Amino acid sequence: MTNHLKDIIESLIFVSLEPLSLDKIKSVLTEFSNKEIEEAINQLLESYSSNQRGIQIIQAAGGFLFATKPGHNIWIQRLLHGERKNKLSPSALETLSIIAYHQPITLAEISAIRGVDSTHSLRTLLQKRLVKIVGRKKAPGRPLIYRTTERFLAYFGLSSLKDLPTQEEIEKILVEENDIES
Amino acid sequence: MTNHLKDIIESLIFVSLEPLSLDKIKSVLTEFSNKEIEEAINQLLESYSSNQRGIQIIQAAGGFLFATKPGHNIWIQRLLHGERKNKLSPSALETLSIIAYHQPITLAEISAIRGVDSTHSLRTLLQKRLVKIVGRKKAPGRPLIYRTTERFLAYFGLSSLKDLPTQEEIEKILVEENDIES
Amino acid sequence: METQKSYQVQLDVFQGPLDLLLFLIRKKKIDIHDIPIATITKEYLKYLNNKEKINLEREAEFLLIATLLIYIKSQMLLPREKVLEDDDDPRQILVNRLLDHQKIKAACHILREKEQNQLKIWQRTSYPPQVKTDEIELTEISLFNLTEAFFSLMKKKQKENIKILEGKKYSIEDKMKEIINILNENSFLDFSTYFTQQDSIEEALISFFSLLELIRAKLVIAVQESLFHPIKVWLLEEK
Repeated sequence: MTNHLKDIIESLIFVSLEPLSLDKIKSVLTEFSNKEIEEAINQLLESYSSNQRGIQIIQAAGGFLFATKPGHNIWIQRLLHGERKNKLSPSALETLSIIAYHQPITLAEISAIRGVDSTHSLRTLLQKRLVKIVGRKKAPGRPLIYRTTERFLAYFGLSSLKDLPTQEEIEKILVEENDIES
Repeated sequence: MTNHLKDIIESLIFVSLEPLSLDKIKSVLTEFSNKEIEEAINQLLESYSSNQRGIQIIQAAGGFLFATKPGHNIWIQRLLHGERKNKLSPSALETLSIIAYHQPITLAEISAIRGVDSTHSLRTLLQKRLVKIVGRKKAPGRPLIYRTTERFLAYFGLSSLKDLPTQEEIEKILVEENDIES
Repeated sequence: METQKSYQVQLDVFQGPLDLLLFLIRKKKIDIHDIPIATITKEYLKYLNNKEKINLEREAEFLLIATLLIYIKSQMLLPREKVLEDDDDPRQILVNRLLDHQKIKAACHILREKEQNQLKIWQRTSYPPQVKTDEIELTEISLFNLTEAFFSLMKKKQKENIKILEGKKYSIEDKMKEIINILNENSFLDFSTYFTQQDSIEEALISFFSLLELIRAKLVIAVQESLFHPIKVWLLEEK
């Protein structure tokens, strides 16, 4: 029975275009206990990691999602007619990480931190739906305030905002950079 | 190597937007001989049919494609149905935006602006309680008039309708985009 | 690393004035906490001078930091009665900004690596053909999507309706006859095509109301196979 449940969950993750959360799986599979579901998911993840396969189940933005493996990128691009996924421009990335760490934040605050007007970068991020407007700040002028989206997490393969580079990781990079210079 | 090839083909079938034909696979995997490819496909099909799985590869419409198993339909329907209930379709979003900026407004006026009959979208919005009926217009036919709800404000994180981004604010973002294109 | 680049790099390679400042500090192997303001101000101005023309709009921020540097320098030159506290030290503001900026740069570096890994893996962008969905779903809707949808539609409308025929009056009755005539000649009418052929918003509105009238009178029926499919209008056969 649990084995069968594993298959059901596999098909649910498969038909989902967005990361499928554990809560969502539980809400669909009302016939099964939470324990049964969690066990089945573990079995499923186990079977994907232990067998050599062309596709994998990844965990991002708080859910499970099917995706290809990095090594097959060249052939997939060939199949999809050279379609490539473009990386973010340096200024868009800088703006995005400021929003990620300082959210909720206004455009003026972003520009102040960066020392440059960031309208253009913000527009790119809004259009890519990596950030969203979440309201207005209770301050003079009532400026719009921004946050990162679920899509932002999925874009970088993060499970939650807690997965953002930590202070320690950042310090490590800074130390490495200093080492290179001296 | 053939084993690896099986995985590549699996990922190609996975990302393909239509049933992937044998010819197409061969045209993408130019590094491999026809024989190698055919063998790998057989291995792949074999591995799916011999193991109990939630998903399968089937041959249809002149190509290979992934499909879920019919037995899982009840749960898949439950999942997809639930997802549909939670999200706004592009046409519902468009309709909502017209109501937000033009309220109070009638169905006929919404449909005229959109160029398509908006009954369906409006019903969705009423069901989601994002818009409400506030009375009838003093005009021939006395059509119903609609407004956005408190829930609409909460959904978009607004404290009042005055907080909706203004034409100027959005145009600052959209107009610059046109400048770049031209 | 940026430090390997020649001195003559363009301002464009820097994301902003803080980037340039950080570059100069690293180039001189200076500790951020202990910036020799005189030296670094000189370097910074020399750098700006190397640009033949300063694009005021683009580089105003670079000049702003230059001003700040000169201000700090002048403050340092003034004789003081007592040693400055950390909070009063004009350098401290700059140091804090630089430290924050440096952290963001490092975070970007890590995020860029994560992005590179993610770009190599692919997810499906639509359901496999097997699964039928009659609606394309939006993943996450923000206020921006909402307003963008509205203003894009308005813009499209403005472009479409440049022809305005003065003095021409449309009546619902005439329009109803016109629609019936079209339906008698053709098996059906594609409403969006018909709508876009109208000369003005007024005419389009009248057409729309006429159609609604015809539907209410059960003379025609409007059918949409599924969402986003064109609305087709058919003459109702009398039974």
